[in-house]
Amino acid sequence: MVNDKESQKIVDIIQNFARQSSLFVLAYGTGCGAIEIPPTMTSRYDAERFGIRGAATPRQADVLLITGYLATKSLKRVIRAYEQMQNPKYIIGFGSCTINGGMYWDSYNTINRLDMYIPVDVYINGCMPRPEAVIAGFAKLQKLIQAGKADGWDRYQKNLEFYRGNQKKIIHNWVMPDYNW
Amino acid sequence: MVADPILYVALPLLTAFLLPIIGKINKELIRIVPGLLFAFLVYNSIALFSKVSATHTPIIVEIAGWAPPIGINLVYSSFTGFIATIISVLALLVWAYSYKFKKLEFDNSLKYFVLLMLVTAGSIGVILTGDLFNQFVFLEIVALSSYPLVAFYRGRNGAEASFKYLLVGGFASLSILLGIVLIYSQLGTLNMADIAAHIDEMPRNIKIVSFTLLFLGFAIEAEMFPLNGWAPDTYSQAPGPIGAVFAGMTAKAGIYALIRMIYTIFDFSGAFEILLIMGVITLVVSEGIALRQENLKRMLAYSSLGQMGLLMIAFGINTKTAVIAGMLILFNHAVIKSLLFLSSSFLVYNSKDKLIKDAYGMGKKLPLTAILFGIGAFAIVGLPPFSGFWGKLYLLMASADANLLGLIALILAVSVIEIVYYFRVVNGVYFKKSKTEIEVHKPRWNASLAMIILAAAIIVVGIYPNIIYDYLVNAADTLLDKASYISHVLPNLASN
Amino acid sequence: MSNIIIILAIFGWAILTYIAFRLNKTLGNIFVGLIAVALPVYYFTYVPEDYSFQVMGLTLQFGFTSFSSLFAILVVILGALTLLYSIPYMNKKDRLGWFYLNFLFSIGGMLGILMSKDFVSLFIFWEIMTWSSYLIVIFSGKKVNKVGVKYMVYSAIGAYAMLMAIVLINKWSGTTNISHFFETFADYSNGAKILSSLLLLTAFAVKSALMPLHVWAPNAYTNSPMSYTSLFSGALSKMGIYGMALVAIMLYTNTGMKFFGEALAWLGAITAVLATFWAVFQTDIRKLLAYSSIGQLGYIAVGLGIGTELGVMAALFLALLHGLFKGILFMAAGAIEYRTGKTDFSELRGLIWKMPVTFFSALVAIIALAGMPPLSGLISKWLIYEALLSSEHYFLIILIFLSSTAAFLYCFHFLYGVFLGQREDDIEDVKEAPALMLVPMVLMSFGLLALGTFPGLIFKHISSSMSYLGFNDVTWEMSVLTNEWGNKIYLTHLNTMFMVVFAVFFVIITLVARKKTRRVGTKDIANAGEPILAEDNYHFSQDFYKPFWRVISPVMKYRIETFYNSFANGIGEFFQFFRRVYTGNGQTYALYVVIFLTILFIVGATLI
Amino acid sequence: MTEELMQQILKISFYGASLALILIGLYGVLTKKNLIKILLSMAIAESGLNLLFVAIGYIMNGTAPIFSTAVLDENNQLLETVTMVDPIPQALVLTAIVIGLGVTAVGLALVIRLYKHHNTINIDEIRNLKW
Amino acid sequence: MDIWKLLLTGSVTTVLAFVVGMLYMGLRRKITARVQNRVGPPIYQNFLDVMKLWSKKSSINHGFMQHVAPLWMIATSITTLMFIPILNNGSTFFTNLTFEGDLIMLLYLMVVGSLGMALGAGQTGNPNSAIGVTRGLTQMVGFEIPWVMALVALMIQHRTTTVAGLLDVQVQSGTWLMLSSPFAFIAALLAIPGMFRYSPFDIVGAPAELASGPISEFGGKYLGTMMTNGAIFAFVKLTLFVDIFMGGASNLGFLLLKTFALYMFPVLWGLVSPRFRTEQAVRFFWGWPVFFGVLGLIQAAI
Repeated sequence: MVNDKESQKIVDIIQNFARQSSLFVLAYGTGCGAIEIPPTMTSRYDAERFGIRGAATPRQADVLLITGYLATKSLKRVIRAYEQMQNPKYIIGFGSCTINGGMYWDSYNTINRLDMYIPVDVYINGCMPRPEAVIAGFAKLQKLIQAGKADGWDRYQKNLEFYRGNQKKIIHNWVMPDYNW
Repeated sequence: MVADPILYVALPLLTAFLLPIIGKINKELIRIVPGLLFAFLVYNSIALFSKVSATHTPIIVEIAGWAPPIGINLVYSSFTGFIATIISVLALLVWAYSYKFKKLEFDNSLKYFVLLMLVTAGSIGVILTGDLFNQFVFLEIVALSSYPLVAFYRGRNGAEASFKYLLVGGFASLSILLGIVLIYSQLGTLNMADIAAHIDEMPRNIKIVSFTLLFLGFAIEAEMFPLNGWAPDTYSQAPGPIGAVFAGMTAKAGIYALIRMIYTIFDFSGAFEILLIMGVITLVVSEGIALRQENLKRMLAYSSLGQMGLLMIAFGINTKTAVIAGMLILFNHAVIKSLLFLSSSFLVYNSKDKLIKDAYGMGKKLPLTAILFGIGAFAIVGLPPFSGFWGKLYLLMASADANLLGLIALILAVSVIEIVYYFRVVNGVYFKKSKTEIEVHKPRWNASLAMIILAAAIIVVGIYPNIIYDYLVNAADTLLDKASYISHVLPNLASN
Repeated sequence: MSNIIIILAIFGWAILTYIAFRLNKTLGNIFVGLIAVALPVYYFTYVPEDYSFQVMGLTLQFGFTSFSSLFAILVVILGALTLLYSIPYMNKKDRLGWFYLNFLFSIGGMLGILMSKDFVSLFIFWEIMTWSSYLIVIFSGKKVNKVGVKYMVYSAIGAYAMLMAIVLINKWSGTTNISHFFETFADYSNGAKILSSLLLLTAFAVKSALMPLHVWAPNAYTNSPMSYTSLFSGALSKMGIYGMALVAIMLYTNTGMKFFGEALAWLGAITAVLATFWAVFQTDIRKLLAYSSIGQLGYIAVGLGIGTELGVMAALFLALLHGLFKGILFMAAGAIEYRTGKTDFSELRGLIWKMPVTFFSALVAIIALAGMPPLSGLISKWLIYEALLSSEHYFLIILIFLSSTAAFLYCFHFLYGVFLGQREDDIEDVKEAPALMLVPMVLMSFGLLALGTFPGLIFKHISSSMSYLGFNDVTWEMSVLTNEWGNKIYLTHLNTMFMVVFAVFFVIITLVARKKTRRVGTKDIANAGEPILAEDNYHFSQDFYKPFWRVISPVMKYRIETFYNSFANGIGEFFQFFRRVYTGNGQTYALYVVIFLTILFIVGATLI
Repeated sequence: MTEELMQQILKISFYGASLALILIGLYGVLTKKNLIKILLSMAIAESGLNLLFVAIGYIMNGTAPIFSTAVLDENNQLLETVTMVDPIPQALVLTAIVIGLGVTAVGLALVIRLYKHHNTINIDEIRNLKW
Repeated sequence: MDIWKLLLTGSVTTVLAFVVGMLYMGLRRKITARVQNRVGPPIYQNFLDVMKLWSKKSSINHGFMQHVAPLWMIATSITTLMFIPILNNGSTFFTNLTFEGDLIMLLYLMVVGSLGMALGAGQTGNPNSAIGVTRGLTQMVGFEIPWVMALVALMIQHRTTTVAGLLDVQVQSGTWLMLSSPFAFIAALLAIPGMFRYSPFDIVGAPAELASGPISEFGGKYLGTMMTNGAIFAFVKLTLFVDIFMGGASNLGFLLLKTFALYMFPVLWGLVSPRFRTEQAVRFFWGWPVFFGVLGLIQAAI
């Protein structure tokens, strides 16, 4: 039955529906974008309507939210948190800084392109993006999940060497355990 | 071979005087002859004691053929015989222990053995004699030979202890003699049985005065608090084996004299209470003081005083059970305390101050001695299956029969104190590390044998006390039956 | 004759073992193994026969009663298992002969206590047991005075209380026969009743570490080798329970002196609560288990104190059970100590990876201790609560519940602190304990499991032994518990249900995403993205229950131990002062003589 | 009458003297600090005691208690009886004196030893062994 | 005892408990949202969460104990559920094992899950987990006391130790025990928030301090199992309380009504309270609740 493609498809649809309507967010408050998370979650914009709620630890989380510029020092933590999340897992890049470095484009200690290091599923641009934009980003992610296209976790595994190479360029003293699946 | 109570006294005295002459023949004989003598005394005891306990009648010896009350007599009953046996066996063991004892230099061993024989003769004499003045003389023999023994090592402290003993002992002899004089002035007789038979004829005042004086004198010898200031000093300064002699012989002689006076000679019922109360005070004070002693020998000495307190309590209760308990404690004290003194003197053999901490770490260096000391400690606090337990049990049973609940609690509380200080020492001997390096002196085989025999006696009696129980009952009966004592000593008086 | 022979044989064998160890270590170990096997075999096959003889005018009588044979089973089984366990555990140590000599002497002493039919022989064996256990407590040579002498002193206080009771009983009833004493107890005067029972109770309370007299226990349990502590806490302390059961039931319940029973129950409950609280804050596994033992013995005292049928049942069942699970736990602690050399929580962690069998034995024991289904602990707890409920002890039950809830705290502390948590590299060399150490633990774990579902196996014995105490011989079903109000628990249903659901979900959870389920190291944790370096360890071991300590510290500040110590010091100081009587001046002594003479004159003239 | 009175006076004076000696001895033992003086006091007390003992046995006009040939008449009847003092106290006193002598001798020997070690014979300063 | 019937009714009861518990938790989220002037998630949101967690493609554990911890909990919950009467009308359908256990056993059965959880949390090696467990155990010492006081009062007063027995008492007399034994009821009621670990007693999970405490290393199917268990266990606790104090329910409608009303108490309290510290929580439980518990015991004794 499992091998049956049709039924597998149905199962996939149901599972993807569950995935997209229940997003546990690990908000990684790296930069100024963290200030936009509280209004998004609380009464004014109430992201919980869409099943989006905070998760306390990476183990329970589905979405890693990189809120703003990522210092090279923080990259290690982000990678660590990302690798501890359970598949399937998604990353939302938050603000211009994650796309091209933004106003920190020439800073010596800020990375410019986030998706060189970890697979980003959705970018939300703006400096900073308003909560409306954040919710729009989540909606986009939900659509991708439902369509089965939010496959950053898969890419990460398949292109691990590429990502590792990039990561190790930034992080010189690499003391982290290997990604073990 | 002959066996006669007179030999107990006569032979050691004779040998003591002959020993210097014998020594001229062969110096080795100085050490051997006392052993032969003590062996003979043991044989004498066994022969006589089996006879007495078979017939249940005491053996009365009239010295020089003069019948009492005029002549001096020796009474070998199952009570006196029991103590005499203990003393003679102890004397033999002390001899075995002291044979080639390193600290007794060859020249000194003559003096030592002479004094030892005199003490033995004196102690047994005190116990066997039926004459009050004779008892005084024997006590003085004991005392006079004890003084040099205490100061035997010629150190400053030995002399000091000896002098204190002499001072207080002088009081004792004065007091006893005065008491005897008073009795003689009233009754004109010195025979105990005779005095006992005629004690009613004495005026009450003089009776009280003479009783008090005799009580004081004997109590000093029996180490009653507060008259025992000399005792810890002498115990701690005398040579090792002499501690055993003091605990096992001289103290026994003192307590015997006290008991005989209270039980047989006088008819004061209050005397028992005084003995009881003083026993309690002696027990509590001595054991309490022993609690924080730093000197091993002094600790054993205070413990010994405590045991004497127990003895006084036992004989102060004045029931048959109590007397049996007293006899048991007497036996235990003689055996166990001797073992403790004998073994402890090897534990602190080369130590100057005989401190407890000098004995630390001896468990490894002197395993046999240490275990014997441990057995002694276990036995003296009354743990079964060692013999100390039965004495304590019987004493408690006697106290219970006499409705002395507080006394039971007190004795037991004191036993707890005993446990504390004895077990500290045993633990220290086995587990603490010695801070100072003291050269170890191993006991010779004969010394070990003496101690092992004592330990074996403790264990055997502890496991199977029935082997002495019948003798104890006989002894108790004998002591309590005043009338039969008088009638045996003075058959004429009874027929009148 | 065969009764006393078993004890003499043990004593004799002890001496032989000692000699064997002096000759050759292997020979000695063979001797130990032989007695460990022979003891249960002989005990369960021989035909009991009474024996008596006269010593010192006292009659000593021996013979098992149905009640004491219940405890004898525990002693024999636990004794044999701890002996087996000792062989590898003690193998590295010196003076083994001495150790086993005392070990066997204490086993013999315990059996002697159980077969004594009169107080004097009871006392003799009691003391033999005490000093042999004392010698093992100080066996390690550490803290000999602080711990050993303290143990001996408290034991002596207890034993001497018993001795006092014995001589009083001997005086009142003319015999020291135990059953005669109980039969005639009703005829005693009130003072005699109170005095004798108080004394006996004190005696037994010391051994079973009831609250004001428990001070020796934690240190003594900690200081002796763990293989002996299993026996110490599991069986030796039960001798106190044995005596207490006799006293409590025979005296208080049967003669209507319920007040004492109540007092005993309250003492037991307070013991249970306070000891459990103390156990919660221990940082040494041995100490934790020691306090836990005290707490468990408190429960037993509660059961005995209320004295109803269920209560006594609970007490006896728990007494046996405690022997099993505390035996396992102390053995586990010993195994840990044997392999790592550490016993402090701050130094231990993650041993489940290296010692899984030990862990699962300990887990079984802990579940039983905590009273959770599906193990036998639940039954003992249930019996106690039902007994308290049906005898309407409103507040005792709350205390007991408080204690047993707080017990979860230390249960978790033990399991987590030792076996769980982050692994450290320093345990890489640690191996599972030797097989001979595991076998006793595993055997006892199976015992606990079996009793958890089929308590009827042992209820049969308990209820027949309770008929000796004067209760009706109630037949209990194999796995159904019934309380006095007719409410029932079907243990088979409960346990099967639990197991089945557990198994079903185990299959489900294991199969779902089976291939993608990975096991990662304990340092791979969600730590705010921060990787844990090899030299770091985030194991939680300090101030484990700090908040709880903040809550209850006002109560815990006051310790009876402080009072005892100052009392003992006071005695010492008093006599230290008194020592000055012996001034060392001969003249003073002469003065004493004169003063004494004067006083004697006065006393003599007035009194005589 | 006078004889009886004499006897009473004599007895009282004997007793009084011996008691005084004993008390003097006691006083000396308890107050003197010199070891030799203490020993001497003890000897004095002992003498007093011996005196008392003899005095008790003394009978007025008695002769020494020595057996001599009896004075008999022709019928072998005792012709006259001679009053003897009680012999036993005298015998005992002899023993007591010997004992006292021994004690004093040992005591003096000890004093010499003590002086050698302590360089003093003040009893207050010889207190090494205490408590 | 018909094993097949038990299998059937047991499954139905379990599913019922799961659904009701999930819906209650969804309602709680909804109500919370409304109180906070939000729209809130749909009430079936928790089903979606559980489904998502079960459909995770990978999950990790740190060892065997962590692997079995969630199912240890759920086994406990379901076993407990089997021993609790769902309805009081004597219908045989929901009987399960009701008459084969009693309250004392239930009290202990209910903490077995906590032990499994504690062991699993302990094995993860996350210090937050262990801290959370110690907090939870400490808190348990707090709230169990008034809770047990209330139960003891009722059990002794009515001379039965079974839930069914207490239900019978209420059915016979027609009054709920919360009315006849008000003090015991208040004590037990005050203990309820502690059992549910909602604010102000959410010290175990305490997201801002401990990163969700014991469960911080659980994800995927393990977390899903735990959420399932949470739903069932909430139902168990509510039903037990309703059975004991509120006369049970004669049909499922009443059951839902009563349990929901009861459930609102910790939920609404939680909405308006900040978090206690651990020692404050214990002191709270040992304050007024114990006082009322003592009053309840006195009432029962009289």
